[in-house]
Amino acid sequence: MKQIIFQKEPINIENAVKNTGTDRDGAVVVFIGRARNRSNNKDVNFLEYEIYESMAYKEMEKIVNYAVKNWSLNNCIVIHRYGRVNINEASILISLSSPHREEAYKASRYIIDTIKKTVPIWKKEFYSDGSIWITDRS
Amino acid sequence: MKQIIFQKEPINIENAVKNTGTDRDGAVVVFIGRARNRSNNKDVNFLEYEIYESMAYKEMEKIVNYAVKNWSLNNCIVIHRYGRVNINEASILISLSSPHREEAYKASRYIIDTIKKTVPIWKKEFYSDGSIWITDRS
Amino acid sequence: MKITIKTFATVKDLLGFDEKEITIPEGSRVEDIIQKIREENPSFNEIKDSLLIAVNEEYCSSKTILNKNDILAIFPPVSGG
Amino acid sequence: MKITIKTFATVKDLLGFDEKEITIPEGSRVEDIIQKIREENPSFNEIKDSLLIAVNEEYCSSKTILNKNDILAIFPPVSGG
Repeated sequence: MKQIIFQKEPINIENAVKNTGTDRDGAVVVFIGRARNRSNNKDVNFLEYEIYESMAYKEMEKIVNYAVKNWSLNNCIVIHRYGRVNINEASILISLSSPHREEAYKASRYIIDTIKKTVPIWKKEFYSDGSIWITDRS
Repeated sequence: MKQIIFQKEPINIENAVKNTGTDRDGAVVVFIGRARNRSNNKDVNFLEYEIYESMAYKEMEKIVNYAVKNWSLNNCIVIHRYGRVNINEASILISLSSPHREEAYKASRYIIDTIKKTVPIWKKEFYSDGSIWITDRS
Repeated sequence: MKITIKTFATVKDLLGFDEKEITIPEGSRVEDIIQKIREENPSFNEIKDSLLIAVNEEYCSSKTILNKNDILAIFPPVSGG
Repeated sequence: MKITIKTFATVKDLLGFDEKEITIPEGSRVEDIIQKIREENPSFNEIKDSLLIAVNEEYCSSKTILNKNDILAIFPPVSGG
């Protein structure tokens, strides 16, 4: 089962995790990217994500398809938010399962690292004194 | 926040994940080890874990303390079950958070790999025609 | 022939539009359009980051030749996740 | 002097007890006790895996000298997770 979702609403983490893992799977790895309150040595008030959705979907599909095939994933759910994301909220969730943990970790890491390189989504950090588009890949 | 729990009861995954991540954390990584239905080319009916609990706690503490310090974890929850674990149930959950994902992934991987080497817990697989103690580390 | 330009993030902020139809000569390459935009929008040169280009939702190089009705997207390095 | 032996998994199955108090000479090393167990329980040699040893809940080598009231745990390689 593969699922790619872009949404404005907060991510239902419990639901996604609950739906990951088949009876052939020994390992589930979940990555949650969260909006944190410090960045570039400043207090961050909230984030905003802009997305080129139709293209983002295509790029995400390439990433997920590669990971599913390469690391024998039985489930792979990726949810990315756009619009405003508050501190402590998840901006992205990757929940996947595989028979063995080696594959699950590798796939999870590959997916998040590649999303940050190729999927057309941009983050803007809002501080008390302004905002800035983030263009590094940290 | 560090938490090490050994329990007979099924793991409340949602609860553990919900309690992971502070407002300084950009990354949560969750590893869930699950009982799968195939092993050693046989159908597995269920698992049983035996634990040397007092010593397991000490060994687990060493692992968690090292990970928390080495990879700047703000939260680290490890829950391991003992007794009977049915197929599709989680035998272990590691839920942790860190400001950056690099650290979170490394810590998660270190914890599960080291648990499988040093924490005195043993897995027995039950098949339709008998059972066997597992002594490899796959 | 007509193509559509889409912009995102810093590029959108500097150019002041997120989507625009323009008419270009047949055989134009992506780099020709970028060059034209630079001339018409001096502020565009403020962008220090290397730009990314997609035509019809696929990444491509600045040498790509554009066709009628293409959607040319111009944006800074992505930063999702 | 008295010590307690604890066993787990395959070791427990073969020896048939999970905890037992035994009396040993002062100055005994872990390897001496293991040797004695092997003599008294020929089936013990069926265990192909290398054994792990803990004294008072800390891993130690077979050369460790035991003290009064020590808890000596003998078990196969662990397989949790």
